[in-house]
Amino acid sequence: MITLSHYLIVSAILFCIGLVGVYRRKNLLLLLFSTEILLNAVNIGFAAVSKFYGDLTGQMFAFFIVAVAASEVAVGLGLFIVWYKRRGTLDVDSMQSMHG
Amino acid sequence: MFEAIAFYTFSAVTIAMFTITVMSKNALYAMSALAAGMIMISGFFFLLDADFLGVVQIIVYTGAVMAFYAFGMMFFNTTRLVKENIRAPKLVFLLSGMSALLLVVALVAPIVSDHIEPFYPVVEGVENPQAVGIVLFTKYLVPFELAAVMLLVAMIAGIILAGKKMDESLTLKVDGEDEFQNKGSK
Amino acid sequence: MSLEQFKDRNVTQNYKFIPVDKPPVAPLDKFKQALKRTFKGELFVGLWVVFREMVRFNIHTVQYPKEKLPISPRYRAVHKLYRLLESGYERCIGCGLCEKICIANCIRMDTRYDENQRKEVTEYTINLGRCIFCGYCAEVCPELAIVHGGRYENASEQRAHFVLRDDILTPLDFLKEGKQEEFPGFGAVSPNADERIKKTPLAY
Amino acid sequence: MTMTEFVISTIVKILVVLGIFSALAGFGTYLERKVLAFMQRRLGPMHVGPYGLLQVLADGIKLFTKEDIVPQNSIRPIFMIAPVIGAATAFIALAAVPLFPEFEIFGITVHPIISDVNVGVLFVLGVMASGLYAPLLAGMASANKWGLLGAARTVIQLLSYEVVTGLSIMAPLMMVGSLSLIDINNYQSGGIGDWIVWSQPVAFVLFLIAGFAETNRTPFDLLEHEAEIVSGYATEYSGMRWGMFFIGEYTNMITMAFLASIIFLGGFNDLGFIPGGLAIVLKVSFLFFFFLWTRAAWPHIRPDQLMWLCWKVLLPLAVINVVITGLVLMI
Amino acid sequence: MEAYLYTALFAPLVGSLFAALFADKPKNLVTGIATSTLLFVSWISSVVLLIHVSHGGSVHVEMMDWIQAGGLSIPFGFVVDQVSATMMFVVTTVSTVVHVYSIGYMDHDRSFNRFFAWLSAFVFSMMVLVMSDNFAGLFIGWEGVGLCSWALIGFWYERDSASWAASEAFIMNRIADLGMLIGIFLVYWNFGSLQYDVVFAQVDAMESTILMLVTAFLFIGAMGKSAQFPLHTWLADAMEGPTPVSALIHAATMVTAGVYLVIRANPLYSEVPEVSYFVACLGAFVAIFAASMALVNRDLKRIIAYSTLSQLGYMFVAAGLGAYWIALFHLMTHAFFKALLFLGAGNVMHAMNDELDIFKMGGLAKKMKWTMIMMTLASLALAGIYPFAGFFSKDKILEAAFATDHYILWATLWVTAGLTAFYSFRLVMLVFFGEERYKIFGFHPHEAYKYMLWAMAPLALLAVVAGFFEHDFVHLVSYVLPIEEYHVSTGVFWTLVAVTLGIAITGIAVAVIVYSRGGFSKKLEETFVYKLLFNQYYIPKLYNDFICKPYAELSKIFWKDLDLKVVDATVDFIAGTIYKSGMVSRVVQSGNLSNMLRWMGVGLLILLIAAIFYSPMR
Repeated sequence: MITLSHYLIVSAILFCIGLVGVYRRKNLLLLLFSTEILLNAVNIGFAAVSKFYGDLTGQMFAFFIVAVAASEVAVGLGLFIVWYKRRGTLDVDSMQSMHG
Repeated sequence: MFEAIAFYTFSAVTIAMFTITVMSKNALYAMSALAAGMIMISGFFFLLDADFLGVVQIIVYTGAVMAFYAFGMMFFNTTRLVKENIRAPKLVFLLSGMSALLLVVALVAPIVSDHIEPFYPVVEGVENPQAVGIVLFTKYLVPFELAAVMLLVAMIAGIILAGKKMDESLTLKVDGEDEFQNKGSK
Repeated sequence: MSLEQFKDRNVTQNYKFIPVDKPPVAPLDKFKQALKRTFKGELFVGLWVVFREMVRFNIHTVQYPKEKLPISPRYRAVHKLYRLLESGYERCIGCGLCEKICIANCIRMDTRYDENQRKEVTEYTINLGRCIFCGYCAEVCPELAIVHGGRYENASEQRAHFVLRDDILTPLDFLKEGKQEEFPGFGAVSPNADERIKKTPLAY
Repeated sequence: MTMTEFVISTIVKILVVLGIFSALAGFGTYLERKVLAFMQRRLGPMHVGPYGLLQVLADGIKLFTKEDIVPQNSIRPIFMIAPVIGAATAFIALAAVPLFPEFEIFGITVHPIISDVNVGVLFVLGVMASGLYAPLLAGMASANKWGLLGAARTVIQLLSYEVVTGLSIMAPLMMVGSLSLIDINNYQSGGIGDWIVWSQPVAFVLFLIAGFAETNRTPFDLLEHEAEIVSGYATEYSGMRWGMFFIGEYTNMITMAFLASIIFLGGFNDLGFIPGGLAIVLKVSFLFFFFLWTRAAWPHIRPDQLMWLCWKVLLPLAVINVVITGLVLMI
Repeated sequence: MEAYLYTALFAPLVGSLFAALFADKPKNLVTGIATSTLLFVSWISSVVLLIHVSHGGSVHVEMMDWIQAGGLSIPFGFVVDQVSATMMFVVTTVSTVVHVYSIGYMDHDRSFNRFFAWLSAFVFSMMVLVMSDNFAGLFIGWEGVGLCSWALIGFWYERDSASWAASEAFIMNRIADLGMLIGIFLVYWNFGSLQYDVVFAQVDAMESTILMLVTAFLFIGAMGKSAQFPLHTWLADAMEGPTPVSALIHAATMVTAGVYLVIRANPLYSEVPEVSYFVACLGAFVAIFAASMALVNRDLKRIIAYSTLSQLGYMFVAAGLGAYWIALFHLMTHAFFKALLFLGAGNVMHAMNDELDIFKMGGLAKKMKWTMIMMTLASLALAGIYPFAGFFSKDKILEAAFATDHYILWATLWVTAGLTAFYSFRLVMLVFFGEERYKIFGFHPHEAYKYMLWAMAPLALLAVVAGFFEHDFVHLVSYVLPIEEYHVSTGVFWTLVAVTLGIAITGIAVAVIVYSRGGFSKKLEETFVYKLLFNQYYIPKLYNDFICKPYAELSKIFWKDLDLKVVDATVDFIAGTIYKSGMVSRVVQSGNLSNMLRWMGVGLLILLIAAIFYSPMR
């Protein structure tokens, strides 16, 4: 029998994979991919809690996360394209013009 | 039994796919793997009786968000391998591992307790989309509208950022208009 | 015809002027244009036309290998070498004009004097792989020996097949059966040639 | 029904659908060639078999036996998997479409739907939408400029028209009040007057237009527009991989025809003396024929016109339609 | 009736917003016509309301709650009783005329649309002021008209003088408004409400000191808006605005808001005779004070402005003597003939290419017959000649002053009446008759557009006949205002009339005779009195020397010593410290997103540990 813990553990593992990506990646696009993983991992957790406690709030939050992710992509990708047009690279290490 | 099979399959595939996304040097691999993982996550949602959420995941995440990424990637050189200067890789895994461990602890902790009361209990005999609709348009109406406005703003921002000179059509010009414009620009 | 006359020629021009509007620029105009085009029914006229054609089933296909269309005598396909009707000798006198004039450089001939001190053609090849079927050779030939035929199916797996003289020379038995017809096509003598030729005065 | 029966029946259904529709897709190409030929006063394929009927088989054999070429600079696994995605999503989408009314065979009641998801319409549309990965990945992986351009066109076209499809379908869904295709079908059970196309003509037209765009048919077949970008995303493909794109495309056409029939044209309800099963076959056939018909009749449009049409004409119309429907329903 | 009320109130607002849409666009005749039409609609509604309330009763609506905070409850309420209906009638009549007139007057102005936006906005504010049923609403309208007045005085903001005048008017009004606001606070503090009816019902129970304070502070506000001494300087300078603005705002409507306030608050003022007496005295003083300045001024519009000031003084005398209905009556008649006078002046200015010096005009009667006739009519009304409107109202004021035994006031006003007659006919004579001096300066005057003249016609008519409606008016306002009968014997009454008429006619006669002969001698201009009057009693100079300059000096001291040396130094010190610490710690900011993310991870880890160890679960 699959219980809530199963889902939560999967969720946590996926979140951890996303974290690895966020820490590890230097390419902005792939960094954003990793954040998508984080969001999706959380979504699984929300949906699971929603199911096992019979409460729709979790699903609602998952919806809003999806919406947020969609808008994040729209803006983020636009910024990336502008950045790439100017610099020809998406490497995080190349964006240090704001350093102190 | 089916649920268990499905769950473990989905878990394994998702984890594998996301690992590819995180570790691959090829952006296209990463993107494809991520898209595949998203589809698998919609599988989780179907398992969890959240049909509507599952479909939304497919349509919005897989159909739109990842397609956006792919479209964006066309602007970048995708066939070239991604060069990354990765420092202290062990630290990364240590940090992530610790976080994961603590997260699991933190997430499992409330399960021990049974103080949790459903806030919007699932009504028996109402299908998922309907139930979602009822909650979404009553309690969460304002956040819903806000999300809609945010999406609109994001869309406009995306268009403005990525598309410069989008209002000019290169093909619709009348002959001679080009010359005129060139003169004007000189 | 002088140049003036040429310019003055009274050609009735039945051209129909189709007014082409300027493409709309304003968004609203574009929208109106789209609406107009949508509801004007032009789209459905197109649908109707093709549907009508389908229902009429007026098929124009020629199922080629099974049926072939007759071709014009003026068609310039693979050459033929003719023989003299009476004696069966080749008409070619080996003058070499066709070889000279061939712009694709595809005609080769070899001649020698035979026992009668008459010029005899020993080798005559046309490389059909290079021939552009311009018709100069037939036009220049003084004896109507080389003409264009109507054979156009000259696909082959070997290049050597493109140059065989025997294929284009009228076979003897064919000649004897009287199947070699005088060539009415490109470069041939016109039917009323005799009437048009002035008698050479023999007076001098 | 026991679990085993369920599993077995589902597997049988899957196999039947897979077999029939792959064959239908092949047959579709034959039909397309024939219809186009007739409309252009030609005969079409005639030589292989009677009236060229076996042409499909010949093509199939040719495709299967052709050398599988993978370009050197392509990203190999993705290049190889892309056509599979195309065919697979097309069939998966078909899984949630009820094809015929229930019937009995060997004493077993058969529901001719592989999986009755209660969000059927959305599932079908979603999976069809994710079918865009096939051309997308194909184009991006094949290291070819035409391929990339074709893929880019695919993404913008499919993404844009997906919105129109969704919005145009919204109004009928609001009327029915359910996302299940079976419910939608049952809603129109009262004969020809009950067809949603009468109450939602605008939605129907929009859905058809968007359907054309989503299946990449003329007049929206820009992503394989030969005069401009050779063969688009499929430039580097050959053999069976190329064939799979086509199976996917034709299956998608059939799915679209099914969706349009079920949502707007009364589905598989009995139509007078015509039994439901036949009725839907007729409708689907007509819509499929319509796909071919337009290809013969209409020119295709430029990419900028495509986008213009989508965002400035179809989308507002769809939104207005939804709003008006909502108002009418409220009153 | 509520519909009419809302129509009357909001039609100008709609017009204003409509015109505002085109504010930065080139001239569009539609804005002028639309706003005028809407004002006409408003006028019709006002007339309907006036007829409705003329038989008693009033219309009272509460549109919505405006402020609901704790014990404070102020609704957006509007009342149309006999007083406000009269005011509405006056306001809409004059403003409709002025709108139509402005279409012609502003014909060539490039900010045509903006002008109508502000003009209609002004009318809306004035309507709010007049119709409000509480002090807060009145204050909103009060500030609204102030704002619109500021925008319209400074309408030609490219001119330094115009923007200076606008700011002057605004600042002076703010000084007075502070008094007004304090008055309103006092009202709320003591009466617990701002509704007129609630407040007036409690008047009897109040201590007289409180009432005195309240009335005094409210009167300060009225002084500012009605430009009474010593806050009178702005009105003359406000003539920098376009002439229709002067006609509408600075003659007929806005400046009378102060009088309206006193009339509206009559239950308060009638309880404190000391303040009322002060009001009357100040009014009388201003009447003669302004009239004396008008005697010698050379500026066409300023003369009329001073005359306005003088007439406002009359109104305050009437209000101060408790003859509120007379004040209101004079307000009404004055609005008609003074607006007419200004519009006529506008015609003259148009004809003279915006030249204002009356000594450069003369003999314009030939060119501008109708303007001359209308301005003469208006001047006759202003001078108080029978049977024109001014006679009836002004005579009543004099009668009231005499009857209540305020002989000094009466005498002052009597003299002022003579001065008024003199200066108004001085103006008419110098502008329209006598030597044609404009030719020297190369002007080519012409009559204004026909429709501008037609637009002025109603005002001319009203200026002539308004006085005959005295009894109807008394009947009308008797529902709200106390009507006092002044008992003077018939002989005294007729003597008074004769004396008053006499001095008015004398004034006219002197003006006509002197100026038809070419005016006074130049020597007169050398006298001290002339200089004093010409320089407006040196009051602007005094203000400048004794208020503005010391204030500037004080500001300078504060700026140099306090602000720079104490406040700035402190701030600079803090900033410097933070800046230095920032310099030290900026190394942390490597700007590398990856590093930041890792640090974020560390933070997350710490938070998670903290959450687990300090969770309430344990």
